[in-house]
Amino acid sequence: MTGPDVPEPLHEVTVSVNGVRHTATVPARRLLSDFLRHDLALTGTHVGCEHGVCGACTILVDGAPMRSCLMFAVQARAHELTTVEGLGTIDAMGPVQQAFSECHGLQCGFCTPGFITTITAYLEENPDPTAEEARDAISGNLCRCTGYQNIVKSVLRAAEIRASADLGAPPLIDADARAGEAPP
Amino acid sequence: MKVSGTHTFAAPVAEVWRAVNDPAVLARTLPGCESLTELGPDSYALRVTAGVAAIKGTYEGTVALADKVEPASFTMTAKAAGAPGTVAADVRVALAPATSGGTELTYDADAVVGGVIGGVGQRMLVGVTRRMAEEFFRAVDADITAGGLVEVSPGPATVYAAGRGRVDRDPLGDRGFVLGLVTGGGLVLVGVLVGWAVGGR
Amino acid sequence: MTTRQFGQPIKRKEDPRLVTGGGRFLDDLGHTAYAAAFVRSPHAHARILDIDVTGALDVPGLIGIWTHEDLPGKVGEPLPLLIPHPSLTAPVTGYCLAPDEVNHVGEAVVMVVAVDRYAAEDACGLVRVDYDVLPPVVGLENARAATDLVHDSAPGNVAAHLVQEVGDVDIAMAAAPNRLTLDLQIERSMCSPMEGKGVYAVWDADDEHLRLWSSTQTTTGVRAAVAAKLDLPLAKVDCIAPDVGGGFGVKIVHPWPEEVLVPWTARLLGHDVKWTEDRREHFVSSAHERGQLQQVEVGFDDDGHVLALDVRLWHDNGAYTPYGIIVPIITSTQLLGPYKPGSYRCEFWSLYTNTVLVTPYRGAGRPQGVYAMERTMDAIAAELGLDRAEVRSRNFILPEEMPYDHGLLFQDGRPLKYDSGDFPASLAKLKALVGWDEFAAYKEQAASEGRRVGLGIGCYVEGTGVGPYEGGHIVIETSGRVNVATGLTTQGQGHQTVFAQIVADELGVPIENVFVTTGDTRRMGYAVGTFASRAAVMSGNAIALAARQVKAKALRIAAEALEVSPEDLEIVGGMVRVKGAPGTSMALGTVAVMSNPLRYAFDEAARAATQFAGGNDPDKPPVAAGEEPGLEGKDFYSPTQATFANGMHAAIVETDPVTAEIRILRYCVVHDCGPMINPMIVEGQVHGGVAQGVGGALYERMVYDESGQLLNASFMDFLMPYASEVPFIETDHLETPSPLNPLGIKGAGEAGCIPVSAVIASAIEDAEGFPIRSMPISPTELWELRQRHTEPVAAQGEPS
Amino acid sequence: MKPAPFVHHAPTTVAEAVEVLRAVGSHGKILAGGQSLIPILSMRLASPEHLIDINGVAGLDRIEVRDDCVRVGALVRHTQLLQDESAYAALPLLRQALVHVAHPAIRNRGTTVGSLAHADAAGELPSVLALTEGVVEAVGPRGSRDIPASAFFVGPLETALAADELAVAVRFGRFPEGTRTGFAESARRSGDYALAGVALAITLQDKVIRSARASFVSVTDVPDVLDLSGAIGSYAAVPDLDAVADAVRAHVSPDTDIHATGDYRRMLVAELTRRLVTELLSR
Repeated sequence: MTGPDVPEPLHEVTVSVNGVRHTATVPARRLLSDFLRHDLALTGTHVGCEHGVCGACTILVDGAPMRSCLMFAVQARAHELTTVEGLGTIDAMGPVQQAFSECHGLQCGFCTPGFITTITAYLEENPDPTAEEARDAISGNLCRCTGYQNIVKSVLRAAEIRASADLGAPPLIDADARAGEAPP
Repeated sequence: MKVSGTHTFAAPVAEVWRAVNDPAVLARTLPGCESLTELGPDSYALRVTAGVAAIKGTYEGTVALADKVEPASFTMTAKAAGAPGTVAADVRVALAPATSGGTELTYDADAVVGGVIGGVGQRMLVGVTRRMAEEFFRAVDADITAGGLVEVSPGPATVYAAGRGRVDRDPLGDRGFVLGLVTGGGLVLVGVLVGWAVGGR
Repeated sequence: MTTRQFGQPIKRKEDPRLVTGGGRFLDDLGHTAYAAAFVRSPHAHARILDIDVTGALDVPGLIGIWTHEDLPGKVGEPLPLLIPHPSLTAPVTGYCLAPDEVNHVGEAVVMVVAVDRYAAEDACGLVRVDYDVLPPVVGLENARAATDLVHDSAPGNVAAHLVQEVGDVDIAMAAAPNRLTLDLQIERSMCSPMEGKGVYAVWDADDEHLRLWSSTQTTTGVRAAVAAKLDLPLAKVDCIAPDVGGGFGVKIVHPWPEEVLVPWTARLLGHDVKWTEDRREHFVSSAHERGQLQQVEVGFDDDGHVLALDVRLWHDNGAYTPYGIIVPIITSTQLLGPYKPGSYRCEFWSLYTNTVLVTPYRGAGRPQGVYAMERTMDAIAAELGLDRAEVRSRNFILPEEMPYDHGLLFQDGRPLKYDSGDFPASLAKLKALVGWDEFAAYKEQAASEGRRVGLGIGCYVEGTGVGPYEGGHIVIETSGRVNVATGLTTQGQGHQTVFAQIVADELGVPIENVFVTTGDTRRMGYAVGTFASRAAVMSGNAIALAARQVKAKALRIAAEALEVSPEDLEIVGGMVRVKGAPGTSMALGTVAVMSNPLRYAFDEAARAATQFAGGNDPDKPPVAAGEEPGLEGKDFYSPTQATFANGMHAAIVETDPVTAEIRILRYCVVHDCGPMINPMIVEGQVHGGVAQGVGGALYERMVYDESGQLLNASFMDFLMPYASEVPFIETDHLETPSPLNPLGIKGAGEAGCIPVSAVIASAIEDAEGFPIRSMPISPTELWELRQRHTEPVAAQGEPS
Repeated sequence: MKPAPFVHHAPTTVAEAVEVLRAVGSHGKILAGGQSLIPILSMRLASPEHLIDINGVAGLDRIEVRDDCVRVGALVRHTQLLQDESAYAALPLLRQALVHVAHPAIRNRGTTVGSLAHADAAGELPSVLALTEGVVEAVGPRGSRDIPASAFFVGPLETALAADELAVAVRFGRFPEGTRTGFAESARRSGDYALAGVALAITLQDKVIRSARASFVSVTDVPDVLDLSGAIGSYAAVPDLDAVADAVRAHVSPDTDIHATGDYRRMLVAELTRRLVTELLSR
């Protein structure tokens, strides 16, 4: 039993994040988002609402986007987690990261990691979305800065970068014009 | 938040009046009522552990009755506070003979739900409150039918035993959170609950 | 050759870090800090009778609990009134922790510090506060009625009352051949940045030095306020804004109670303390905006020229007025937009309510003013049976009338004088973009298909780049690296990029070599803050001026070394060279070496500057009189008045004939902020603004019940739009330079959201054929409006 | 917004889970997908002392298509069911409804059975269980039992599950041949709880309507089934849409909340039904 004056039992939690195994000792109630951010110092994952609506904390659990604020660290043991840090580096950005940078898909950058994880997983399953599909794909994440237009563009651009054999020199495209496909 | 509703009792008006004005009955029938303590005439302190199965919180508060027009109407004012929030309610209750021979009770509640619960529970407050009121009335009905009406002479600081209440059963499903707020002495109950869930399901 | 960076849509320098998880936001700092949490009032208006913390004392991990009576000296005094104004006759500000009365749900009453936020919340849950609930004042109607008072010191709940008049409105109104009166309403919304507020404090006891990080829009403001509250010398306080996850106005207010209490407890405890605002706290204890009641009386001639405009505003300022009456002042002045009424009077009352305080939210009072003006323009057009764009155009201030002085006092205490703009040209662009003249045919076609569509329009002028000043500081290292600092802060506007663009052009260096720091008082102690679309104008120009100083110095030093006149030199690609003889040159880094005579050589470059390196004139001091060592420059930009950007939006909406659901089919923007430093970033600002505007027009509102409870205090019920709710935004630009500053630029940060409620109201009104007088509007409200205007078409779907 | 302390139990079999439930009584709470529960815990609207995390329980993650039903285990995530082609072939209504459940990231973790046990009148799945006359399989200390949908939903957020019972699976009933189904809802934003919604099944034989039934989202206290067979008429070519709309309006009892009035929802659900009938019959 726990009570107001009894220290909580701790659990040793070992998880695999971005291919690296990490171990930390935490109480059962530690949210996975807090575990990643504060116990493992992987602060790329952000927390915007802690009730599952905003999507800023979205990470990939076995490749599927999930809200890390709606899981406990102790539940992550058997899973392979991917955070934004695992999708590329400054010198070797992943296609979605590169597309966000090219298309001005971010402003303050706080919600961005949640979008990048979400879009990365989406493009795995839908490598060539239309503008409307791209908009739909990001409709579970809130952004207060961009008005989403350049994020839609980034999804389309990321699809092109992925499709291009040579990631270094992708063909110039008109993601800009295509982003306008959506309205009737 | 405004909630109103009606309930038809099998018993005649006088009997319902007595039941709902009897703290002993109330203590037995109020959902989650742990104790009801008389503070003075028509004024009670109460402790309610309301909630569902695992999800339950304890609320402490007071209930007072006023404007009693026997056997037709009264007003009850209740206040309670617990960890997830606060509730204050004014409930107007009217009793009238029903065409069936029983009693038609009409309640009209105006509740303020504060704290976290007030900010996030709006979507389902009304529905659940109405449901809890109904549950309370059914319990009163059963109590009357079972002849459980026992005359008690109330005095200051009298503590009425809590009833069968709802200890083991889960009145509102397993994923909600319920605050059942009540009234003693004469009363009715405003059950205020909040089952809250996010985009998820 | 270096191409000019100004005007190029270059990629942002900050992005590689932010897209790879390398951002450093407030809560990314201080993993070992203690965490603060607060017990907040559940009541809108109540007297605190008793606070009992004993239940919380045994919580494992608890460090400390404080109530108001524990706060010493200035920490326990009221928070500052940041912007006093003579008309603000009954200012009231809150306290760090409420002393004896709470005035809105969410007001902080008890502070808890524990080893982590979990434990802090455990303790908060066990603190018992007894309240005596007082009658709350909620909503403008109740505030006006003043049956109950929020503060005894504010009779009638009036914080401020202000009248400005130009011309004689009564006479002009009486003489006007046509008159209309409109009663309008606009609801509250809030900034709601994705990152809430937060503050992290490190106290160095040995050095008696406080280092403070805050997710703020003004670090110099926070620093000064905290130093004053904690009785610390300014020199012993640093304040730094790390990456900030959006601000939109709410983070310009300071000091928030937490910004005082967190450093105070850090000093008290001798341990780092951090507070990270959670989403619920942001809803009930930060700030809101927008809520106003408006009454417009307008007199006009038969051609639609406005002869007299008489406006009365009732502004809900919430429980306290730390930010003064900036918002209603802006509404009452910027209401005029691109128009020149024959006479104008605006009278407003700023009223207290028992709700979260009201401070600027992106647009800061303009969305309300534009809404009032544009609803009025549509009403005039309807009354006279004229085209809505034509009526607007007839009232425009013309380019040849610039600068145009309205004769009013603006929010910066200076005359409301437009510097530039070409409104007829903007309107022509907008009409072409949206297909204004073709719309009637489209509407008819849609009607024949049983569809209901409407076209709306809204125009605005936005005072941007208000003073008093900002500064720029530039130092060039011997490596050629150019360090730029400005004191104002960044919340996603791309300052590291746009300021680097300016410096790259001014200095002639590759943009890759330019590194910009914002919002760090260690680098620039004098600054105002980021608000009012002022950053590019103020810091952009200050940095340009600083760069010109550095350049002059570099040329002076190089000229001496190259034995030419400074006028014969230019800097290209980081090389100082002789014009027309690029072979004769030296790297800017070398000039930096020469600028700083050294005794010690710490690297190869430094050797050249040491005392035995040769080239010294023994008759002159190493640093000449009037010079300073280093290739460094600093300057400030302080304009006499604001610049005025403008824009016009149009939207086509479709409303479902049965369910009254509202869809934006097209959204068109024409925007004029003068020359654009980085068009990609300007475009992004417009998009984001429009999206917030759409939120405010169709989805967002703060739903208070009559007891002062905020009923939608979560992202589940406060409906910020997702991508699915924001239309594709079509943009066009006009670039009318401002004559007021060296770069000719105007601000662009807020523009996008300013006219959106006006435009959407206009479009829905056009689709439905009855006036829209209250915004935002939801399907359920539109449906009810239809019932009131009895709609045969919708009848089939209505309850029988 | 951080949860209060709790004891985390991670049973690996149903029997263990039930044993824990029995032992902790009403102080325990099942944790499956957690997409509704964890926010409640974080806001401290609830602070159960024990969480029985069933994510490690073997055998609960299966979807079985049977002749008369689609059986969905307690750990089947919405996404898994949504993407299951055989389940879609057997009962298209599942996918038709599941696409409306929140957003993909929530569907990837949230479970279909958890959604039913939550019994939110604004949830999509309860209306599907009702319309398919489905069954909830519950296991508790007293053994196993089947609870039909009609008895399962007792009130808003209230089900017939006892505090010590675990819903291990649900069986969605399949419709007779010739049945067309559809699901429509209207929410303020994509993925939000619907202001109103309707699940519809119309069984046709040749051009004749044999049966038409509907259940609703957000406009009734508990999901129940409205038989529209009488109202709609017999001929698929000319359904009596006005009668359908009238019947729906009479059946529902929506409340007013901060997003819409009860009257609006009543209109809306009647119109959604009317449009869905038209769509189904014109397929």
